[in-house]
Amino acid sequence: MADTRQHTVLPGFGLTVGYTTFFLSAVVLIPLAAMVIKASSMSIGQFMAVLLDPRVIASYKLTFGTSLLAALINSVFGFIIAWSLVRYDFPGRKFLDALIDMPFALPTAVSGIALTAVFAQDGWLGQQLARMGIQVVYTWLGITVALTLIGMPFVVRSVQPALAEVQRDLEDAAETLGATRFTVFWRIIFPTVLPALLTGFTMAFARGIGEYGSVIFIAGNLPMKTEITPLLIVIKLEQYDYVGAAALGCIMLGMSFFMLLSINLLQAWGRRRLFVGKR
Amino acid sequence: MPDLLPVPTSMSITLDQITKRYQNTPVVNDVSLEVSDGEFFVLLGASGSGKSTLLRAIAGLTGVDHGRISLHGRDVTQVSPRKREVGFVFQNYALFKHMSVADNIEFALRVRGVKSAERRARRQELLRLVALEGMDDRLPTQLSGGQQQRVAVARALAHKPQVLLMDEPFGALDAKIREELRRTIREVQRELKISTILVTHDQEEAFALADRIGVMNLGRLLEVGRPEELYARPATRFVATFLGAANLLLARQTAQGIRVGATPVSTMLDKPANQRAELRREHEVVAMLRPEEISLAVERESLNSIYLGAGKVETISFTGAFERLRVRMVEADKAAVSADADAENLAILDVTRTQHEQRQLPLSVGQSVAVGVRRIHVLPTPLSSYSVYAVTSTEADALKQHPLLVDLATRMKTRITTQIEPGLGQAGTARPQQPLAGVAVIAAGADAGAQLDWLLQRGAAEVLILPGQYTPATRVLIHWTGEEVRRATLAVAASVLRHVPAEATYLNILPEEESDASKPSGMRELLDARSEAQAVHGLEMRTELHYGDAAALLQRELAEHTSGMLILGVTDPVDFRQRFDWLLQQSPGWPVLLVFRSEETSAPVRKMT
Amino acid sequence: MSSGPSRQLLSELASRPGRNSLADKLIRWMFISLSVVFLSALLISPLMMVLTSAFAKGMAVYARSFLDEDTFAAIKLTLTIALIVVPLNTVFGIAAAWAIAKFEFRGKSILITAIDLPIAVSPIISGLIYILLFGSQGWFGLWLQEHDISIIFALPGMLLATMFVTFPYVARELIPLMQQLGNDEEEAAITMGAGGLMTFIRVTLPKIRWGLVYGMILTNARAMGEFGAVSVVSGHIRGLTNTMPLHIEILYNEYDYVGAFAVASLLMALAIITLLIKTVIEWRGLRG
Amino acid sequence: MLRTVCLSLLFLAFLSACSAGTATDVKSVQLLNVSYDPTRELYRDVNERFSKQWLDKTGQHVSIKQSHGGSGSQARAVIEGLRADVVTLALGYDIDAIHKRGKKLGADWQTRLPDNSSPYTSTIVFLVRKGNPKGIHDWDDLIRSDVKVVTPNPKTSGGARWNYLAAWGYVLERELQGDWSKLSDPAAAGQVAAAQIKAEQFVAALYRNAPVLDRAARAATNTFAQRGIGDVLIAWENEALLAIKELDGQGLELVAPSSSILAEPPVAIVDTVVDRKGTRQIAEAYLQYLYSDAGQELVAEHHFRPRNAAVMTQHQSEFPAIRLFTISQVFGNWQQAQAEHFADGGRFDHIYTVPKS
Repeated sequence: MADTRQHTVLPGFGLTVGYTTFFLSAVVLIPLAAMVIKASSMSIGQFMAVLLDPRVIASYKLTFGTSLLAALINSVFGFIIAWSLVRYDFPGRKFLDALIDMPFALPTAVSGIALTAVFAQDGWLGQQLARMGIQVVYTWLGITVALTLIGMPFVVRSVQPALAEVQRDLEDAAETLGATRFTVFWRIIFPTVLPALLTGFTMAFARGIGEYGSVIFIAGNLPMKTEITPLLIVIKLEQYDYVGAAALGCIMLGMSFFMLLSINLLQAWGRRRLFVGKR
Repeated sequence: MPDLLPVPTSMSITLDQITKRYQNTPVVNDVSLEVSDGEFFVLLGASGSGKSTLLRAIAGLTGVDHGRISLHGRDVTQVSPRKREVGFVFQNYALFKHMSVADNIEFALRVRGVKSAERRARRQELLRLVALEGMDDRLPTQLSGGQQQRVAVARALAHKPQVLLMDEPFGALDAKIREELRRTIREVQRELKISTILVTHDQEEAFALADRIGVMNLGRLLEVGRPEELYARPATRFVATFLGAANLLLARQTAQGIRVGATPVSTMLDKPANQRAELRREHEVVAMLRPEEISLAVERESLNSIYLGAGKVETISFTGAFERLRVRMVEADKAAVSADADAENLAILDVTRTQHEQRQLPLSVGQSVAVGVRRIHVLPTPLSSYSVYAVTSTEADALKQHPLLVDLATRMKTRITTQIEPGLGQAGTARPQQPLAGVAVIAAGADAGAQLDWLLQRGAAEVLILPGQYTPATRVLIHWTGEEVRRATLAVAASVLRHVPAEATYLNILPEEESDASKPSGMRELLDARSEAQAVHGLEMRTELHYGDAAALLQRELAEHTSGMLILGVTDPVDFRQRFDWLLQQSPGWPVLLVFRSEETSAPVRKMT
Repeated sequence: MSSGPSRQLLSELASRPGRNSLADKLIRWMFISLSVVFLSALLISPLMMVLTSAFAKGMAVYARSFLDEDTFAAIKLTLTIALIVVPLNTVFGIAAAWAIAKFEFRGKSILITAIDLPIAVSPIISGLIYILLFGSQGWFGLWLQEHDISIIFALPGMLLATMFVTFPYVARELIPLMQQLGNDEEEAAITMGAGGLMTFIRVTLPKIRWGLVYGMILTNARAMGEFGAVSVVSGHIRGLTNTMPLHIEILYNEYDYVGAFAVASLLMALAIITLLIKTVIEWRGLRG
Repeated sequence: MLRTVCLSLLFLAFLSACSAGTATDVKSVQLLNVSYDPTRELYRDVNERFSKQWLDKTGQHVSIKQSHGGSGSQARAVIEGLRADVVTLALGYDIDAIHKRGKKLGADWQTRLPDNSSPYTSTIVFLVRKGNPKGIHDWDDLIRSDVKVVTPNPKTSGGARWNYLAAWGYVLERELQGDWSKLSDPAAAGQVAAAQIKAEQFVAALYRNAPVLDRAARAATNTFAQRGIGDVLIAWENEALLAIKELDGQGLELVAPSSSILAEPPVAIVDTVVDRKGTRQIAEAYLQYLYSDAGQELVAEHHFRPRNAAVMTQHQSEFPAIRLFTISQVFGNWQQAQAEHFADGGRFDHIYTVPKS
């Protein structure tokens, strides 16, 4: 089915692909290439030294760990939220639905400052948590909270349409066949929504790895403990170590690219699996 | 495969007065039905007729607002779909796309914790049954539409359901595959002897599959019967036209028999005894002529059937096995011919002829022919056509545009004629030659009383009084003032309700002082009325017993509900004018259909003030 | 874009036998309250925090924060950037969506990934790359300096950084939409003799308009709210290259908490307005 | 394809259009002062007074734009092309970097203006909570296990480096009995080495008490005052005095340690920029103004220690008496201090990467 479209009568292939490639190159690819080339002025040894510095490795662990955790939290709660928004009608549903996009729109610095204020030991929620002996701000927990906020819309907005599209017929069919609600969910709905959930998860994860503005306020920034990789890039820059910064940037870029590519392949796979033969 | 057989009982599906509403509008309206064991029942209806909703209600996919559903004697009205043990086949297959064919079919068994060896055996058995052996590991997306639907059928049968429900299972398939799959399903059903209800909008499909067909329209189950019976002797215009082409003609029932136009075409009818009384009353009826029952000849003498009139061939088209002709009746015979609401088609008859007939008498366009009819079926409906009565043409036009009237006429596929009577409502005008035809329609208002008297004087039997303000009726109240008019009122009500998406309630009102003494008889009357409505007219209705003054009670009942219609059987017009004059005054804003019969002979009321 | 369940569906589900069980109600109640609690803790409480801080010293102080000249300049700059970036990215998004949704070609997956890339790239990197390109030490630095053109630490650099960050939103919104809608109508128009542009304007655009507007709204929201990337290339010159998010940080650092959160509340208001527009659009989209 | 080319040209044209260089006008002139965080309030007043004075003197309008941020990142922005006429940063090291990496000013910049080009000085002090509940009086109290210290990250904040060096210098001073000459005396090498080890242990203990390392000095102040984190904030003296004034609701108190470092924030003209723009004259006058009596008075009002002895005496009471040592006394110069302590793999990194024993 791949080549059916090559013979389409639609015009504009050259123009749009050309323009897309040009604009993409000008705004995204060439600048990113500048960074890669900058980093490539190091020798392999120097490059590895930057990458394998214990502080850098500690920051990877923190960044990836908290991003992963936040993405997991978002997968669970994002799914619950999307489910509630799609399947239930309750007062304030529209309000919550509109609010989901808020983290996109709010400056990350404001989110960071506000979250820090809320979760600080004298903050609204921080007080309660402190009573339970949980400290959020300036720990990895705080970073997770900030990344959860940043990544939440990605999961909800991916899952929502997929959930809305699950054919009611499938659920009805399963139910007439004797499946319990749990079975219907686990065997029918979940597998159908899984590609979308994975997409949302990966987007949230990828976004979390790069996040800086909101994290910087709530993270303690203690070397080896609460220092995220983007902060290390900033520190390298402060020391006029452009090459080192570019090297770290390249690693993060590579990770992002890899993750996004896997999402896109995943989506293509999902489409093929579920929709081939229906056209 | 003895283990595939379901446990035999006599009635496997019993529906009792099922009603389902969406936003207060009934989409399934008082449907009762019994499907016996191993029967293949087809629910036939246009889209939006409520047939799919009814099917989903049987499966438990939607709840009902009223009524009971039993499967094999078990009341399942409140049972969740997963415990109803039904098999359901969806129009778009609803296969689980992420599971293989095998997993799809085994789903119901897996859910029930059946062991894998047993599952596999059952799966292979089913795949053989639907002729898909060896497809176990395919994904649904790798199958054609027909194969997918076969898998869906196999899946629905996996857990040995008590009944099989199919919702337009062939809707998404092309003609050839459809036929093939139809055969498969019929075979599977026969082999398993599983009670089946299939929903479709395709009458051909219904004829091909059904042991019995039920036709639904506007949420009501209009008629149920064996295919050939329904085709030959439908009770309603809707079924007559829905099950195939039909020429509907307005005819007159006289003491001598049926007349179409000037031609007496004798009776050829076998009316049930309880309608004999109606036969003696001269009135308008609707006659159905199937196109294949019409014969054509060069001249009247060579017809070997009853002569209907002279006509001219207008178009001829070839459809393979048959030739389809349209024949325009010549001027003289046109007036009383067609019951069609569309004036253009007034004098046109559809005719089909077999190849054999074609060879015997080749015809060409423009040729004059004698038209004969081999068989006429008179519909038992008392509502044949509508005649709007008004003093001026402006009033008549306004009345003709009334939404209820337009709705009724379109849905009944009948016509509305206009009678401008300057003397309407004035006493002393001469009597007409013959009784008025069809239902007389007048506007509610101050003059309505006098106009009603005028009409009654001229032998009107049914009078529809339309208010200016009108919201589509969702509730029809039925009441009669004396037993003499019961049968006629029920017949009229049944006819109306088949064309209005509203719920029917019969009000039996007994005088207050008799309440205790008459209770048993009041209840009996109610039950009698209901069973008669069901048996004779196929009308399902609620019944309510009230005590008090009928006029006052009705007035209160009408005031409580904003949208509705009243069907009132009247025996004594004088008494009616005294007690119910307010009904004619527009005040309730309800359309009122009055049915006048005075004696057991059911002759229309003629005595006047 | 999504909407809630249809009323008819809900009523059918509610009427379904065995549906209104205690367990069902419990799950429903649990899901809704979990959603509400989660969103309250994570989303609503910070927003409330912003609002309470903004109004901590009363309405008058709040209103006075906007009279400041630099605040005004920051608002103006932010709107200017949004006004330039949104149309540019919209045109790009449409072109990209057309190319990707309507045609098959090799490297499509890579192209989609490249378009998505800016979402996943750290804002720090998005700023850094322009420094490496246009900074004094960068590829074009010397040439730019000789011709007296400033890109970074001036409007163009901030535009570029914002454009980078908001790059994928319109395209991301349109690609799946156009893929789903298929080519039939466009092909019909072409066979009827319509030109490419005509086909797009008369056939495609009406179909995708709500998705397009939603993409633009997201782009706009993100463009106005971007902090990290813009911060790197801004130069932080008061009244000149400070956008609202940067100005918020400055005010905050000047211990002017009311001012900082007042500006933040303004951004929130802008976001809410755009989200409201979105809701209205969805509503109209559902009808139309 | 043609359309593509047109569009791209249009885009480039647009880019260049909105970036025309600053036009120089005799009647009005614009200066850009790139400074670090704690000088916002100072330069707001200086700019206002100076432009008024300049207008009176020459009839020329001057509008001075300010840019504030971390000292290091501000220096980097100037190197990368931010067109600052003057830089007023926290450390000489940062201006040195502008010379070395950006070649935007001469190597002799520090000698062009009096007092090492530092028109004002400051030092490092402590801010504690009202009533000093933890009883913090000197550096030694900061390494107590019950004390939480708030200080920014020396990697990203110039002020934080002063904090670090002040603590280090305090220990050296104590160990060497205040005799700085021992540092260059080969005979005392053993004693000095032991002192350096003591100092590193001390600083390590101090940072172990820090729950958070903010990105910049102001962020640290906000953390301490707004979030209520920590028992003591190590801060610039001027920052501490300003914070007490601005945040008087928070209940903060200044504690002066027995000895601290003399911070000399330098100022300089960026040669390449003023020459291109033709603003050298006014830029020089602007920096000179800081040394004038009026300028020094403003400096004192904003809690910086003025260089002018007369002005200093007048404001003596506002500044706590602290024994002060300088960078050059203790660490040689900024280049050496940076390389030894703050570069990657330096002593600061050592504190965090080597597990504490």
